[in-house]
Amino acid sequence: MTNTRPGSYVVHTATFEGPLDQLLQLAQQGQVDLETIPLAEIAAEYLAHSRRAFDVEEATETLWMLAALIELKARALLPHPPPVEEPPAEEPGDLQELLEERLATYRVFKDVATALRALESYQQRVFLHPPEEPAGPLLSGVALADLFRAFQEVLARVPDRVEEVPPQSITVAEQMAAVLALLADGVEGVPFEALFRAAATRLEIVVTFLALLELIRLMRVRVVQDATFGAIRVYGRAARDGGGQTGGAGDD
Amino acid sequence: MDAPLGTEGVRPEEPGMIELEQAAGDAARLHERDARVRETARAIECILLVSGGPVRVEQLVDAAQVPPEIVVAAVEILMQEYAARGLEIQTVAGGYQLATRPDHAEVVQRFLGAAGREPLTQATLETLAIVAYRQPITRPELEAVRGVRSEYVLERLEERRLIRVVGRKATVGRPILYATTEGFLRYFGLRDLADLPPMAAFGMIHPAAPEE
Amino acid sequence: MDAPLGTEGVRPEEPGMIELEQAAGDAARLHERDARVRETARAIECILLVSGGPVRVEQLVDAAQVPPEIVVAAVEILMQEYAARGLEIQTVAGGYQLATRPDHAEVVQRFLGAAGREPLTQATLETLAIVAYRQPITRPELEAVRGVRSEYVLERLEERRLIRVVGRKATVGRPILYATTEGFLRYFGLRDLADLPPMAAFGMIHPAAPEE
Repeated sequence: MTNTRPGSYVVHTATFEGPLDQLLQLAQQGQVDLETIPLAEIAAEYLAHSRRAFDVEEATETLWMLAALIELKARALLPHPPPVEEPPAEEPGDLQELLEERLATYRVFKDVATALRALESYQQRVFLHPPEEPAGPLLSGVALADLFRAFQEVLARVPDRVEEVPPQSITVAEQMAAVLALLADGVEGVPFEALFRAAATRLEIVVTFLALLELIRLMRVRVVQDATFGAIRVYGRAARDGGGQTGGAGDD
Repeated sequence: MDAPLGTEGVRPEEPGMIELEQAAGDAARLHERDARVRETARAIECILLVSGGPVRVEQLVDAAQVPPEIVVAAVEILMQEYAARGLEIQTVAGGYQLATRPDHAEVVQRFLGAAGREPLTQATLETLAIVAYRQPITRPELEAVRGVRSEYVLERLEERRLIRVVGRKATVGRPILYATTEGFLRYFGLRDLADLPPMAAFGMIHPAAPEE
Repeated sequence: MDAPLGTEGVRPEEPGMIELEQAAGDAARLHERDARVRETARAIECILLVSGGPVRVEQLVDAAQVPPEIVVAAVEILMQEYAARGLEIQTVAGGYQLATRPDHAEVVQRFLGAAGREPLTQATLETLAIVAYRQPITRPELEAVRGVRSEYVLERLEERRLIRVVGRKATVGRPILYATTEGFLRYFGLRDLADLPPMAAFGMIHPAAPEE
């Protein structure tokens, strides 16, 4: 697994120096304390490195390994939540009952769905008057100066918040769905940059990247770069379309 | 024809007179109220036209500047009057709306040059049904009922503004809670959530589950 | 008093009988035409409701799929029916339209302006300002500036017709893009967005020095 190619990225930190896959191996074997390894720095360094020499396969591999490291570190850092309440190993009879109960619940909802369908088809045949515009916009007592001042106030507040984590949490799963939704729009794929919003936070960029890697690993997307330094395009693939040139998805 | 609003100024000579005057006063007041209700009905008709969506009683009270009971009486009259028309007054999303009758859908669609509207897919409708009857509900709770991942469907429903995020549940992971929107009521022509089709076999969901 | 719809079964003995039968046939045809006109009137009512503007006779003919004379007769009936209502069928240059009677203009304006009488909250004003200066802008972009969820505020601004959806951004999730409306410009007396007080002094996001 350790096949360091010339020019490929090497980790330099206070406590570890060497190729990334070696770090991962050691971490997996518990021989290195990830708490002492600044993963964010490694990621930033790698991003800088990849700007000089970008190789899709290497990037895929590297980022997959980084993701694995982040996961390991996150597991190590997090307090262990109480185990999810799995129903205690069911007797075959209980399981049968449980399944039947679920089926019954599901059927009830199927029935109401049918009733809702009838309401839907009635209401879809009903039309309204287009809402009328009021003589003016719905505003009173606000001057242009108020608007200007409000904007100034917001801008003045912004720098304090630059490092803040946005209140909305963002998950790899969410971003995976978002990437797939974006790719579902056309067969011609999208440019790599289009996966990231212009105002994306760093967290969002990282999570989106991890989502992309996961999709590559699952062979749900394909990333193509026609020429060195050429534009990178991302293509969607059919859900169970196996085989492909994705490669380098790491083995576990 | 000024109807006497009070009888204080009149000196009753005989008991019979008093009754007569009272009756006349009552009739006048009734007549006046009736005229007011009819006038309000005309105004409400106008409001319902320009609104293009459901209008709540309070909004009608504000705009017409009459008490709620007059508004309610006026809407009742309007509903009767429209019973034989091409249009109807629907009770939707906590308000009233003036809408075309479904019988004329083909003509209207031909006029608008619009194809029939696309109904929700079965999966989407079922998901929506579960959210509607179990709200507020988290994605894991929903998935437990459906037995399949529902992220994408929930997103589509949120996009169509049929459901919305209403908060987070105070459990591990603080999962997002979803509920239906006013748009949901409009979409299905429901007055409120109590107007949802009754869940006949609701009791069946937890069949007597005896706690041993 | 059933008018016979056909005469085939009857053997005419006298000339007088024939006249009678013809009269009956005419009455039936008239009755049938009348029903058709009434049905067309119901359909036209629907068309006028959804149109929101004048509709020409040819458009009505196309949509209702009846001859022009039926349409004209139907519109006449509708005009009579609406003579005592809050709405009226107006004949304008472009055709016919369903409109509110001028008598109710005050109530209608009060209704349409109702939302405008509620003062803008600080959050709403701030959001409007950001949209104005940074349009077109997506909700996540806006939230990145404000630092709080802004779904509700955006909806209120849309309701007040100060902002509107102008498209979707071609990035992940295809977020909706918002911009200010014509009404926004009119309200503030701006010819166009370039007329907004310049932010030049501010250099994008870093307010190097406070202005005061």
